[in-house]
Amino acid sequence: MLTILFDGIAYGMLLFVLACGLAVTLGLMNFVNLAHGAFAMAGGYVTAVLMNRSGVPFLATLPLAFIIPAILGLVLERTLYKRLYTRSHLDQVLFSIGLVFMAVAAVDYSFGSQQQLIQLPVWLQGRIDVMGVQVGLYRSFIIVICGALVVALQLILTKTRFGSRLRAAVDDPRVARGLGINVSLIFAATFAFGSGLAGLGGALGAEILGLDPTFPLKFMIYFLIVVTVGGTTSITGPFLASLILGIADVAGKYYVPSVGAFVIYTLMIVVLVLRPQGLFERAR
Amino acid sequence: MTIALETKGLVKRFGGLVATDNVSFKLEQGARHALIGPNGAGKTTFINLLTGVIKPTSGQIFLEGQEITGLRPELRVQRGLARTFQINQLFPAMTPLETIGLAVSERLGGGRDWWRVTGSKREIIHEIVEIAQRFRLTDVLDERTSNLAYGKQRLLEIAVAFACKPRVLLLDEPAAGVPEAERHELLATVAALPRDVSVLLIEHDMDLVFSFADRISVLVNGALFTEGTVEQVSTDPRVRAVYLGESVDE
Amino acid sequence: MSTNIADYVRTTLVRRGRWGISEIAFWLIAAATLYFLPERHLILNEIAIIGLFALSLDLILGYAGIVSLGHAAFFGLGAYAAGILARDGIADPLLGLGAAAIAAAILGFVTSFLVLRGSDLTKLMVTLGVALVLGEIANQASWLTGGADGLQGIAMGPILGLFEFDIFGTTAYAYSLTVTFLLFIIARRIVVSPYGLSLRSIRDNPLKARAVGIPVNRRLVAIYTLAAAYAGVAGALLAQTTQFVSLDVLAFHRSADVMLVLVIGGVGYLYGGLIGAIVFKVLQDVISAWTPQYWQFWIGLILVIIVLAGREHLTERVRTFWKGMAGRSAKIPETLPKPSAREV
Amino acid sequence: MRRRTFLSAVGAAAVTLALGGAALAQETVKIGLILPMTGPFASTGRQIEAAAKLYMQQKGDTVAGKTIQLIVKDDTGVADVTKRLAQELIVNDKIAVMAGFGLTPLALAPAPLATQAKVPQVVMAAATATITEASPFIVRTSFTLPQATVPMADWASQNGIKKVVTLVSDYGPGIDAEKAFTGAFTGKGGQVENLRVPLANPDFSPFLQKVADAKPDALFVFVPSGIGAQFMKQFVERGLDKSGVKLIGPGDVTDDDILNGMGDVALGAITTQHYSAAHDSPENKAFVEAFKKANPNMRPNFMAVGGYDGMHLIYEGLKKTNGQGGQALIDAMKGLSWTSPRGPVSIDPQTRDIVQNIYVRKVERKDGELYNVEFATIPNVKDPVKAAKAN
Repeated sequence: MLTILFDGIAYGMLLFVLACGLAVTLGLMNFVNLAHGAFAMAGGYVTAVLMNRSGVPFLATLPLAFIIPAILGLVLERTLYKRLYTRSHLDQVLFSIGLVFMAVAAVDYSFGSQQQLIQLPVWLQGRIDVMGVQVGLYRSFIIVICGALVVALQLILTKTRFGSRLRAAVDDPRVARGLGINVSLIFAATFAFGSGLAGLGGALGAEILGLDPTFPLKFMIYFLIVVTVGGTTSITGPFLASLILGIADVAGKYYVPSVGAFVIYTLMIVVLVLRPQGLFERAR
Repeated sequence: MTIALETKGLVKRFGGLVATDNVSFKLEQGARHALIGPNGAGKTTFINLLTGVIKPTSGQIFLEGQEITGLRPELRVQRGLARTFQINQLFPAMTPLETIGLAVSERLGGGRDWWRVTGSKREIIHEIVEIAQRFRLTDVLDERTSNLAYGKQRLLEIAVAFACKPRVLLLDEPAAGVPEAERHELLATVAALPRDVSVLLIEHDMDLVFSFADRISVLVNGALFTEGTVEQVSTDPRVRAVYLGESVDE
Repeated sequence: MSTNIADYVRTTLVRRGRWGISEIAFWLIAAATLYFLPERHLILNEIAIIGLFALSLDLILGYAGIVSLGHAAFFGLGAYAAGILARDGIADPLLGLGAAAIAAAILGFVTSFLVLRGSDLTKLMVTLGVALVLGEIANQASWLTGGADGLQGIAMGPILGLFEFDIFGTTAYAYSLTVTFLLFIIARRIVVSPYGLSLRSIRDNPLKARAVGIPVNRRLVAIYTLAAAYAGVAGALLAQTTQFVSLDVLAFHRSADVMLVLVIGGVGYLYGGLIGAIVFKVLQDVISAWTPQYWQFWIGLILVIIVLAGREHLTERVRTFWKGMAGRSAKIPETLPKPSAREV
Repeated sequence: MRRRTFLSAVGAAAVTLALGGAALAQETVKIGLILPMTGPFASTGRQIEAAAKLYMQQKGDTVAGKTIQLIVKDDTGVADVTKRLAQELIVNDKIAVMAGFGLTPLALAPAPLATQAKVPQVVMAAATATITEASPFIVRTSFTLPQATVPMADWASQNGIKKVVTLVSDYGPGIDAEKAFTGAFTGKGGQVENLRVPLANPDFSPFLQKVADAKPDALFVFVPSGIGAQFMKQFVERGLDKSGVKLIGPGDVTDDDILNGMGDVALGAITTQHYSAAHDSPENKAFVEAFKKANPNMRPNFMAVGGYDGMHLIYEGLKKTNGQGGQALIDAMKGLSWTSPRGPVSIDPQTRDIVQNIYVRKVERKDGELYNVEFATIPNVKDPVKAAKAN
């Protein structure tokens, strides 16, 4: 019972790290970036390729799994995304889907279509017994890392100058510009950071979610669910949504396996019909 | 005199805030009535209550003696209560012709008609022409609404409400934002509205109020502060204190 | 003098209903392909079906402003309805179409109440959720649908008892094209009717539409139901002409593809879906024949370029070309009187 | 005017194409290879395509004096596309044989076409038992799930396993495997509990938790290759291997293509299947070596061998008919036997399904890489489902 809860939390945390960048781009720049999963995939492949072809240890690849997608995100934001902020959502969807297609085919071309597997270091394998609850070591690792990220994000947003500028830019870009805040720089930095987080999520998730060229398409729906259910105005919304989703998914499949797959979707529809702005948004 | 529109003890609370405080108000048949009040007095809330965009916490609304308190907005329009908006609410991708045609054909029950081509009914054409002429829109009928000059858009806003053939017309600051040059045309059009339509004008502009209205109600903090003829209200020192004093800096 | 304006008003309004030369040419060419491109009938059949499917999405997206990422729900339901009917011995294609339309319309009616509220993103996700749930149901109900193996044993009778489906896909294409054309005529009629006008007004500004006395929700429910029926028919056409239904008629990529098709072709003038279907399918066919592994890359690149080059600008051009041909001969009469100062 | 020129140009082009096609058809035999080359099942398509091309490269492209032309099409894993592509290939390209078919629905969708057009359909991957019954023109060179599964049940009951939990992907082949195993194992007095997971399922943990709760002697698993790796890892992560639950199943879960990447977690898994890259025979050594040389990042798996043997079957059939297709070709294919990289195989003349050895294998480390090492052989296994029907 507690094990299920634990697994659900780990899964939810992972979803959050993968999706929170999307929440930010959507909330901040009002940009529907369906290519978000492609950055996650980039992170996953960075880790897999470094480990399998160059023998770099798992932990050492993680910073790179953050940095490389972040740079990629920064470059794309400056060259392409930037031009599309003012366009309609349909344009953005079309554009980012196009990017996904290109990413899928390009990764397939470079690394093949098969699953990429990574070898966790021994100290992350297996499970231990914590007060009668069987706890997977790797999942604990994920929870610790992701938990730290959540706290760090929350602190950055609420306590730093960057955070207050970011919030100002979200609330009203025009006013923020009037206050002398370089909104375009903040957008770029945030986009890069979100892409980096996705990359880190992809690297951490490669072990549990699998990693192949179709990754961005396979998990796009999950990311979107997290973001719509959680709302986009805060970090806590998507975070709680991820947890609920993770736990509901795992518990649903455990207790009612025949309808397990319904749980997540039905939950989403109910939430969105009752609270169209998302579960944790104040009603307007 | 018969009463066109009446509210009894109308209250609207938003959480702890009382936006409309026990307003009992009468609009007489054929009246030219102005509702004034300082910013935040609750004028817009009041109009939203009348048109059904929001529901009152308590109280009742009557249109020509019939209660409409629980009625959906579109049904109130069909019963003859039309409004204009303070900020233009138009259909940017449609032409004035289509916009007016839409309002007319909806009123005549044509909106459920999905087979006939729009404009094939003679009576509709006739009415469109009449309204277009009344509101001086004949020269821009086939332009995209979003490309119209602001003054024309303002006229169209009123024209659409008028096309609903209202018994009561609520004008929410019709002249707001209209440049001085186009202002005269707009005011003349408003003044020329037929007398069988009762008009409630919500306005800041005192010149317009005094030239147009024959009765004035003053709303302060959501409650009716006073009501009377133009003469009475304009000389009321209390009104000057709460309202006119403020309007100086506008 | 006011008859002058009246004439002008009438011709301007009726103009939209008239068929332009380019429209007639479009359908003539489509009909001509029945004779001139015999070895392409199979893909043309698929194009006609996707075109109809995209047309149905255009009805709600282009004319009522409802975005949907779950339109495959109706497509798939129609496909299964027609397929199951045919498997169980009711082999008449037209009957199958009718049943599919009704089934999809019922689902459309019921689910329409879910998409009346909320932002675009909310609507996207709710419609997506409906399609995913339906996909799961179809997967679980394998006794009815054949589950993941697909629905087998569909044997279609001849259309109207006269035309057997052939292996060249000619009958299938003629059938799909005819159905698409007939439904197109109805859709075209609807969008220029007062009802269609009220839909456009709702898309533009629902608040104002209410203020004009339009029962907004009822109109949206009606068009959503109709579009669902159209999508159901498209699905039924696919089921009948391929005589096979598998779970991917309900899959997410189906909804996403139809959205791409429509957006490529342009939203809000009915031909967008048809043109988009031609462009998308032909591109996919040509590129994937050339590189079966990596065609997605080039499709993706084309999408990106289309957007960067200014899609809305491009489709606006196509659309005005289309409209320009649609009898925009009625110019404002020279003698149009300037409005007099006061006329009460 | 312009339109008329355009149309007549199109018409003329069509005529040229049709004539040209007919003229070529006498000299070439076309094989349409329809596979999922993109999407979630792309790796299946890649393996088969690589193997088929390897075969043609080794054996040349001339058979019975005719040139063999391979046309590869991507069906993206969507059944109605498979059907349309098959139809186009038959109608426009006048193919003699269609081959490939990565998944069960993809093989079933074009089956009526095979019957109608009398074009042999060589199934190189899809493994649901009933597929060959969908058309008398279908012949299979992969395997059927019951064929690989029933020997597993036999082995398990002979090796002291009493209680088994089955965990299968919820679709045709999965259910096939579940039924075959459950039937065979309970028939021998074993005890079985069934679990099904959705086909698209990113996380196995809730299901594995159920398995852990049930405390069986062994876990029988069937998931499509590709998902298998995730499964193996989570199996070990949950400590099920250490709590004494044996992992058994048909070989999909230890797919050779990615087995080495799974790492030590896969060690000790016992599977039954018809092909292992480590199969000890000269034919296989040559095959594996050539395959790896042509495709540096890949190791041939059971999909590849299905494609390789499928091409062999087509070649041999054409030799017998002197390049003729249709009924003659399918008749020629029936009863053919040869030594494949997987061992001796033949085509059952009654069912057109493949008859082959099934091997019991264990994942072990060999020369630094992980392989399915065969340690027992059940010779000449027919598909048990159709065998049962025949009796």
